[in-house]
Amino acid sequence: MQAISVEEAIDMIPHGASLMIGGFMGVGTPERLIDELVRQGKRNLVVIANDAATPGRGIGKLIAAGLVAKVVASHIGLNPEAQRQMIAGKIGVDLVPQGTLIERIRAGGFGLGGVLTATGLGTVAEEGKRRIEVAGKSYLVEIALRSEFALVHAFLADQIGNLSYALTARNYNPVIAMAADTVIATAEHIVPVGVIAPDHVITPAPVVDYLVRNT
Amino acid sequence: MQAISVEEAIDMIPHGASLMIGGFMGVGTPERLIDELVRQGKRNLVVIANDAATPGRGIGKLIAAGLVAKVVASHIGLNPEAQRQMIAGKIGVDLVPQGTLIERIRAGGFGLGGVLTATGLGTVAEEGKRRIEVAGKSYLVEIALRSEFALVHAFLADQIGNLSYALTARNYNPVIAMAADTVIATAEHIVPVGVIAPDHVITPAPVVDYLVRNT
Amino acid sequence: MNPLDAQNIIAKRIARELRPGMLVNLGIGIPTLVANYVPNNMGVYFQSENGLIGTGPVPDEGMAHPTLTDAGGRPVSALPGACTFDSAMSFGLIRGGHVDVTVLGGLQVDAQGRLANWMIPGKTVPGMGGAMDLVTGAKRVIVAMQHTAKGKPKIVPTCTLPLTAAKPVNLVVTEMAVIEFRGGRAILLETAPEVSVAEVLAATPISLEVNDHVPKMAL
Amino acid sequence: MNPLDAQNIIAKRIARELRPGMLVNLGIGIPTLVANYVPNNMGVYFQSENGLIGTGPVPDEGMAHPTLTDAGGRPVSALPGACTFDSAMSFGLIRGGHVDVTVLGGLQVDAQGRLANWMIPGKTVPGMGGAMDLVTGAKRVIVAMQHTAKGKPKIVPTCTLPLTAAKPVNLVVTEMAVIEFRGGRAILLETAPEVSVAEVLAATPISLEVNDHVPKMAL
Repeated sequence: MQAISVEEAIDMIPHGASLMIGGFMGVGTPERLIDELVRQGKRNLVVIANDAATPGRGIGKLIAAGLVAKVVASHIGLNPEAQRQMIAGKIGVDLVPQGTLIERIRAGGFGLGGVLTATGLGTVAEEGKRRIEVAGKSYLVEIALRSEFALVHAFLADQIGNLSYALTARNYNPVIAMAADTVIATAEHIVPVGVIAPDHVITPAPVVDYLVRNT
Repeated sequence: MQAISVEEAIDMIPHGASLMIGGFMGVGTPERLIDELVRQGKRNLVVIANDAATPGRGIGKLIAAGLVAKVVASHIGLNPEAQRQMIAGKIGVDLVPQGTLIERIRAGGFGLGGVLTATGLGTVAEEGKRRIEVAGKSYLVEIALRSEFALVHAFLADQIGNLSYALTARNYNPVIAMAADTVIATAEHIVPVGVIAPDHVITPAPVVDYLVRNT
Repeated sequence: MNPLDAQNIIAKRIARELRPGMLVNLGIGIPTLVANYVPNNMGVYFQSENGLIGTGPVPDEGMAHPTLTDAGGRPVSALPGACTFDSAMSFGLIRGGHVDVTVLGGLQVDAQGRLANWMIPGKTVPGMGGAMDLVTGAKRVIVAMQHTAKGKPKIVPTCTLPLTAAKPVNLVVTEMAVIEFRGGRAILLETAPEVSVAEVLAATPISLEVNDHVPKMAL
Repeated sequence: MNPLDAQNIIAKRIARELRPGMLVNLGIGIPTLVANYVPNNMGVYFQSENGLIGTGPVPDEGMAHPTLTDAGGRPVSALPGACTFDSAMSFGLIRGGHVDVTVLGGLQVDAQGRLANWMIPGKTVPGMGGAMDLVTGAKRVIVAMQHTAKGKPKIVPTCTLPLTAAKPVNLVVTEMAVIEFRGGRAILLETAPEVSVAEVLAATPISLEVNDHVPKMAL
């Protein structure tokens, strides 16, 4: 793990990069990284996240700034700007059932090629996918999803990068932290090593590449 | 969740039942449930667990008592009695790579039909399994595993059945707690509701069917 | 009937389906109202799919924390014995059959009990969120919806809107009736207090089985 | 050379492959010795597959807790910054490529670098444990084994024992040599201080690429 500034963190991300971003309706999203993406004007981003949040919050800021080329999410219904851009053809949207999305990301992080799920069978979510029978039941083959970067927000980080999360701000964060080539984390509080008990560490330090310094 | 005695808990389990049992080399195994299985002489058990522990410890006691018809595990190498019974044809043994075993159990508990893994490709672990190509790579289709009962050992249980685990005694316990029709838990300490912080609950109360009273 | 009354009849009737110890997931809209009719001390667990079991009331002013919200991002509190978890676990609970009952809103339900509730093509594309997972994975699926929309039936021979799942739901509760779907059959279980069987049949253009005696909803 | 010396040469040489920040998984046998040659303050993370990163030394008498052990069930302690997790996460780290280096014992390695290390048919059937996952999933796989067993080579044209994975290992370190497997080729990188290239070739019945200059192992 390397400690860096928020400017250095975002400077690493090229235009067109794929980013998994933590958060659920903006709760648990690394807002400092989002704000810096907007400030540096990183364009054509592919964003993989639960949702498009709301205008002015989390991923909503990236969409409002016109920086997003494509969103892979389970819903964008509470962000009218995202819907407008989609209808105008400015932004591509892949809608994925929420449970399928998180399992595809987990598969990417856990070295699985994919998972077999009944969710989406017989619906538009089945389009373009293989069906497989296991023990007499049908499943869709849902393939693993990875990204170049994961932008993670923790509640506590210790000084070597162990992370823990608070309440419903956990959501996608620990899962995406496993599924990207480069993991960049911010934290509400950076604490000395040992402050987070071993049983309470959710993301182990060795998977975190960069921890953004607090100011 | 229902609070019951250890005798009542084991009395529910019929001869021939399939049991997932927590523990890793006996660490984190619900020894009181094991001892009661032996005392009540429940026979022809199918045991799904990481390993066969050692003689005199955990699953080793069930094997020594001749109660096990079949073991699904990743290794039995440190239990000579298990190996003897296997060679004598008294006990069936399905050996499964450890990462595949835990993912198959997780799939069973998380409603997945199975997972795609590269582990075992081109080895004896591939025998009888389907191969599938995803994005130009080969994977084995490893199917979900469930059981009739999960025997779980926690460090803390609260009075409604929320569970947390200690250190390396966690291992298979939270995963099997999701993958069985009936979940029976023991705990080192039973504490009032609220003592385990929401972020530290690993197994949510609603998945625990029975919590064994401490004496 | 005014829509608010209708919604509360539906919510109240569905609340009677819940039992102590059950893990329940409520969708947005009418389903959210169900919690109002479940006593706090009854021992029903409510799951919020953003990663919480044990949602408590909206906190007093100045007492909320930004890390504890409902699935819409609004501040909530947590009851004693609450627990939190990541999204993989949240959907493991849903897809693995650990959720005993889910209550979801509906746009249409077809003669086999198949639900459409996530998309009106050409109008809104909010995304399916967790709806497909809930219908596919929960042990029992209850649809909470008004019987008709602008005078047109919502229980229809074939859904014209995209399906949420191929798997049928178990129960549809409207302000007029309780209808069970079982083995491809649609059975009229109950009618609302002021509603006759004939009125339900007139508003429900599918083949509905009707017993000799159809009880009134107990509310 | 006596076996203990051989094992320590192997372990010492492998320790030089580790860098600060790496997540490392050591198998049983010779691999365990590698940790002896890695300074505590170097910042290498050791994973124990029973669910621990940050294994510390064996605790003093009376200070062990039954819930903190190594993968063999023996008491250990935890270093500051240690973390614990369930078996799904433990193997997620292994299979997802988060383990930078795994060091495993070997029974045989073939000309393509494929390892057999889990079973001697008709003799022991301990089970593969985590070996198949480690070889398949870790970013880099190093085999730590003696060059020969009872005078017979362990690096062989074709394994007679069941393979651990079809995927080749990256490096084999013995008390005689360091051999890299890359793109189907086997390359002699180094020899032990007292060992000649000719001696290695004589004990290694596969096609081994030899550069003009083969350095000695730095130990």
